[in-house]
Amino acid sequence: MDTVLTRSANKVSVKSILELKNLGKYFGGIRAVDGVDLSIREGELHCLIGPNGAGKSTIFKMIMGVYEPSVGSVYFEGKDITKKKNWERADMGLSIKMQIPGVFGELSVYDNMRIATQKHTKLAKMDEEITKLLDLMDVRHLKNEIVNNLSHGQQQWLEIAMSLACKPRLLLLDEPAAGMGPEETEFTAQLVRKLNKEGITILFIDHDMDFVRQIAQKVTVLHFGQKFAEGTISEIESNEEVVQIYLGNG
Amino acid sequence: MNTSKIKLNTENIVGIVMFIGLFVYPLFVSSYQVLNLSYFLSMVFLSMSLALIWGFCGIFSFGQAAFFGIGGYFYAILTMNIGISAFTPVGLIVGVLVGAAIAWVLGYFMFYGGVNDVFVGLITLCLTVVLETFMGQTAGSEWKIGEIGLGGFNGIDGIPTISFGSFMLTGINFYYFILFILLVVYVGLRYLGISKFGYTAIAIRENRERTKLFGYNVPKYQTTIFAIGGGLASLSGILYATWGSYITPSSFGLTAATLPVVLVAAAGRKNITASVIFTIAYYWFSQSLSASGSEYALVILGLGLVLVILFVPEGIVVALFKWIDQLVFSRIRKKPTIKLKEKEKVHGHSIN
Amino acid sequence: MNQLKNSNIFLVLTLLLSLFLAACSSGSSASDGSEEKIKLGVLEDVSGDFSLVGVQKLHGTQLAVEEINENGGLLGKEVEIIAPDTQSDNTRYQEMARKLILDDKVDAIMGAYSSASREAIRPIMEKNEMLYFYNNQYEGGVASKYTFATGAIPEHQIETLVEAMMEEYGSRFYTISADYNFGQISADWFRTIVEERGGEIVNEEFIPLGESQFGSTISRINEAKPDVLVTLLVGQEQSSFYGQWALEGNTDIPMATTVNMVQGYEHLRYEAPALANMYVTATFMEELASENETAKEFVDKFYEKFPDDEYVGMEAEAQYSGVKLWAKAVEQAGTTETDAVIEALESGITYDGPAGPVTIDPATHHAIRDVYLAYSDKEHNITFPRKWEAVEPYWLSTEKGVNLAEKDDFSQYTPID
Amino acid sequence: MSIFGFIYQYMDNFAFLILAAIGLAVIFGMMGIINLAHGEFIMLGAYITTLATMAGIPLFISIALSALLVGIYGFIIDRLIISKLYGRTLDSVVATWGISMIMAQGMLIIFGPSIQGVGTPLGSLSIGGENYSVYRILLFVIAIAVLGVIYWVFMHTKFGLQSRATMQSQEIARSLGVNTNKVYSLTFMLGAAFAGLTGGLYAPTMAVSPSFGNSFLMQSFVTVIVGGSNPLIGTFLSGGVLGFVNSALNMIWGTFYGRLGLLIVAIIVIRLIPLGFSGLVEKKLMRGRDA
Repeated sequence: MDTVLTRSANKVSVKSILELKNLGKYFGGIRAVDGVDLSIREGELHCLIGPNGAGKSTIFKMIMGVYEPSVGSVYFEGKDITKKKNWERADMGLSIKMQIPGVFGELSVYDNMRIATQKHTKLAKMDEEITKLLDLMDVRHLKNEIVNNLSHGQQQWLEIAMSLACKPRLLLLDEPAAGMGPEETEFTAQLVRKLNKEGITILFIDHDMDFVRQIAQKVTVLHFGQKFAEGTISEIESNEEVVQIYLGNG
Repeated sequence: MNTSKIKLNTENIVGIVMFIGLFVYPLFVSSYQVLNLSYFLSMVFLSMSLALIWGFCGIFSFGQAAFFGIGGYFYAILTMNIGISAFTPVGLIVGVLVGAAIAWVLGYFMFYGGVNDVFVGLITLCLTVVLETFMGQTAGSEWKIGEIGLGGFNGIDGIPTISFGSFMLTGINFYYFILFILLVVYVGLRYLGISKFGYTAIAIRENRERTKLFGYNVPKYQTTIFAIGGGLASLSGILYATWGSYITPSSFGLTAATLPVVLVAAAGRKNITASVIFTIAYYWFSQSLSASGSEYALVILGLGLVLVILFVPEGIVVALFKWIDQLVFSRIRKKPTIKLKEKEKVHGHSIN
Repeated sequence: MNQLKNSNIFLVLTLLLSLFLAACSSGSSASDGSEEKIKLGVLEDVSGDFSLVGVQKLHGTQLAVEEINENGGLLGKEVEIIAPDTQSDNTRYQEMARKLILDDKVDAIMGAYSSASREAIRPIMEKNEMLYFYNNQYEGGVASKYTFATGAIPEHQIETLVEAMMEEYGSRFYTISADYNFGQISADWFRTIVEERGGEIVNEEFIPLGESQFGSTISRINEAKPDVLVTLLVGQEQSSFYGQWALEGNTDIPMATTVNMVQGYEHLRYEAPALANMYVTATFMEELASENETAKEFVDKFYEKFPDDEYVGMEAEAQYSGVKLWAKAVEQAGTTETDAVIEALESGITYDGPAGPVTIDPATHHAIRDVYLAYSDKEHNITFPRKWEAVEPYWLSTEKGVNLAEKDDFSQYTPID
Repeated sequence: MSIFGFIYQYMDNFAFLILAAIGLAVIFGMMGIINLAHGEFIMLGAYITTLATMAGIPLFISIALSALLVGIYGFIIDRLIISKLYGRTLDSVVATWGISMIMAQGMLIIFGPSIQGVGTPLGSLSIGGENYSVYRILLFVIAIAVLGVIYWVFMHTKFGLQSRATMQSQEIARSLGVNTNKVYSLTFMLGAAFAGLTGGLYAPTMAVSPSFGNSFLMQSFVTVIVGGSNPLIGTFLSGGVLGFVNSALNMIWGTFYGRLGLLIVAIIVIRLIPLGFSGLVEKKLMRGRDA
């Protein structure tokens, strides 16, 4: 897959959609996130990488309002949302696919989609919207299946479809391809690119460098809760220190 | 799946048959049995209120008995002070609203403060016992609201029946009145299950934190559902108070607080029809045992509950529904699980 | 997996069904060919908190009815008891009262132990014009056309007790009572009567039902140093007071009560000296057998029929005499029709009970009875230092102007209305 | 009331709350199971002590026997019923409710509504003209000793280590080779044994009947609610605070307000610190765990 081609197809504006300023989260004496500054521009496809425990998921949770930051603030489209409730953030256009699938396992695929969709779409158009999103993920045939019976990959796609139903302008994907086989990973990569092309800014976390290479335009490396490096994928891969602390470990 | 159509399944058939049965029941039995069933039906609202908040929305509450008692006492004090029978329907409505309002305030206090899960159960349990303790000691003549003494442990007697003008709701009229409200509430709750609001409640039950991230103001929904539940429990209390012309603090007791939980859990908490059926069956069964004078009544009831929870943890009525569904309807409808197995092979990533 | 689950459900269902059938079969067998019988409904607690007294009372009824049937029944018909278990639950009382009246169509109903249960069913009796006997010691004051109370009331117990205690010990009284209607109204009675006689209530404490820890109450009593301690405690939990009092209290202060020993036989259930130095006014208690030949006869008959029972208390006798009074009135009226039986009962009917004559006072529907003062010493030996004969239930008629023989009434009066 | 009188009341209340709650606290804290039959376990202990003493066994041996037998009984109940419900808090509510019905009514059927009681031993102590029951002072000492035993069991035995691990995370404990089901069984047994001990200890001071356990139920629940999930720290702190609230209100306004005060404190505590006192303490002491 030609990564250069996909990158050039996107329009990245200079306006930043999300800004983290000196964001920190302390659990007792442990600094899970320690003063991170980050700026995501509108239309970007940005990846956060870093070893386990670097604080990536914690940052996601602070962006969504699941955790309250110990210090610092979060700006979304220029507005300070640090004190906003999580549902208010969702209404503003922030959406997430969590690391451990945040789907409703006991319910059917349709019911999952309905929960995500009905808040943001008129009831009359809801079924149409659900069908559209399920088609996009290629899981329409599973509409009446109970989610717990789905494969891990199918659950991940379902959750992406659900987060899309919230009509996000910024989509956070926490390890979207985790636990997928090569075929499925490929499908997911295409999907992410497609969504980005449609104008959704995407910030994602992943460990699989092949996957990151396929889709990320910009990469931020976190280490011990701090920003370690930032740049294009080739810049990062040529950074010796990054290779040492992270990529080297494979 | 089209959720807005009534599906042909055991639950719906049983629901319809049950209501037809309840409508024609008085034609075949004595006036005593009608009166008796009126009592069971009044208690059904209490179970439904818990099935709503717990079964639908995942709010575990021991406090439905508190709202039940509040409704009964409020209705008694209000209508007896005013003393005009034409006022009783207003008392009924205001009583339900007051129950809902108090539940709303309590819900606001809990859900916006981040109290959830088993802690809601504990806080409501304490509150219920506080009410019992308090009302139990109001035997003294200084405890009066208006003209009506609270009566302590003996409770309040001579609570007026509901009447529309000169039309008194006694005997068979009372029965059909309750049945009518029951039908309305039942259909309402069943509809709720497929409504936008109901889906939100289900989402909150399944995963509260995740639901927030889809843009739902979860505490608001929880508070609203809790208030509706409080209103329903209050309705139950009022109907009970008019049935026996009587309400006492024991309706707030530890036993009264736990019984709805036990009934709804044993029936299958996610299913309204199940709690309706099981509540009626339980009251009928326990009354028959009591009437037999058998000292083994409570042992048999306790044993039944333990067996149910051990062997059919999803609830006995729900399990029965599923069983009959499988037995009868699986031959009519094709099984979707077969399709899944094929798909799983393609992706090769089954989680089990 | 599904197979297994299905068989489980089936198993549970079968079990439940068989349990149910087993439980019901005993209840439903009695209904055939019963037109020939006279039915007596009995509402007593066989299970739950009050079963300690409830079982005694049920047995009292069974003994009386058995004797009636052995002597040829009533009006030539056999008397049948229908006795559901009210489980110490007031709602159950209401359900079962309705069932007895509307479904079983009984001729009269006896029963209820606590005032709360009586007040739960009394309106049902009145509404359905059902003859009702409340054979139980209580706080007094019920004036109802359909209700007859054969047990002891404040005129029997409190006036006599205050009189005896003031003569013997002094005039400063301290009352502790169960915090509900019986306790509140009885405490009011004590206050009214003590003050009438020039005494003083130094303190009045109401203990929540179900309380079992009395440390602070005891230290308050010790501090107040009353001449007499009145204990009106109710229920199993509250009776824990005595053991605690024996250790921490000033046991020179005599206790006076209207409920203990005579109902729950605490003097037998607790190791001495928990109830040492306690006085109770009784219309009957098992120990009267040593004083009184008819009492001995009754107690012997009782234990012959119910050898496993532990005590024959005041309420067992009240219930027994209540049944006998009703039977006598039915014979006199020649019918079980309610109004006729009430008329017979209002004719000044009398029955020679185990502890002396029990006479219905027509004006108040309460009983004229003999009262004994019982005393428990350090070894819990019971003696009867005093007896009052034919104490009349005068209060309702003289103070409140009630005359049920002349004018219907359906209310409960209290001393401080 | 004298100062010593108040201290005595406080000790009395403290002991009652601790002993009432400890069995429930162990089971709730370590297993997440709300044992509604707790009162009946206590009642069973009281019956065993009373019957054993009547049969001529010395009182203190009878009490130990209560703890032992109720512990074994708890183990059987766990194997038969509770073990099928691990991790299902709310189902366990229904099951234990059923068990409590069976036990209370079963006891009524077997022994009747009441049995003859045992007198309180050890007599009384006279200080400043007031009598104090020596046995009640002993109960206070025993309550403290029980807390000590729990400290020792959970901090210094292999079972304690395993159960603490299981309490933190059942999955991790299991992956480390802990037989969590066995830990749960033993925990339930321990909780039941404490309930039996409480029943035995209070049997000589109270009326023994099938409803014996009801006297403890409200206090035990309130203490556990206020204490939170750590049976040691939670029960100790909550017994201390509630004991004071109860004694003070009781002394000033009487028994009813003492009882009402307990419940109101409980409601306030759940609202302000839902995890109870032990949650608060753990947060302060062991920061960083929730990361």
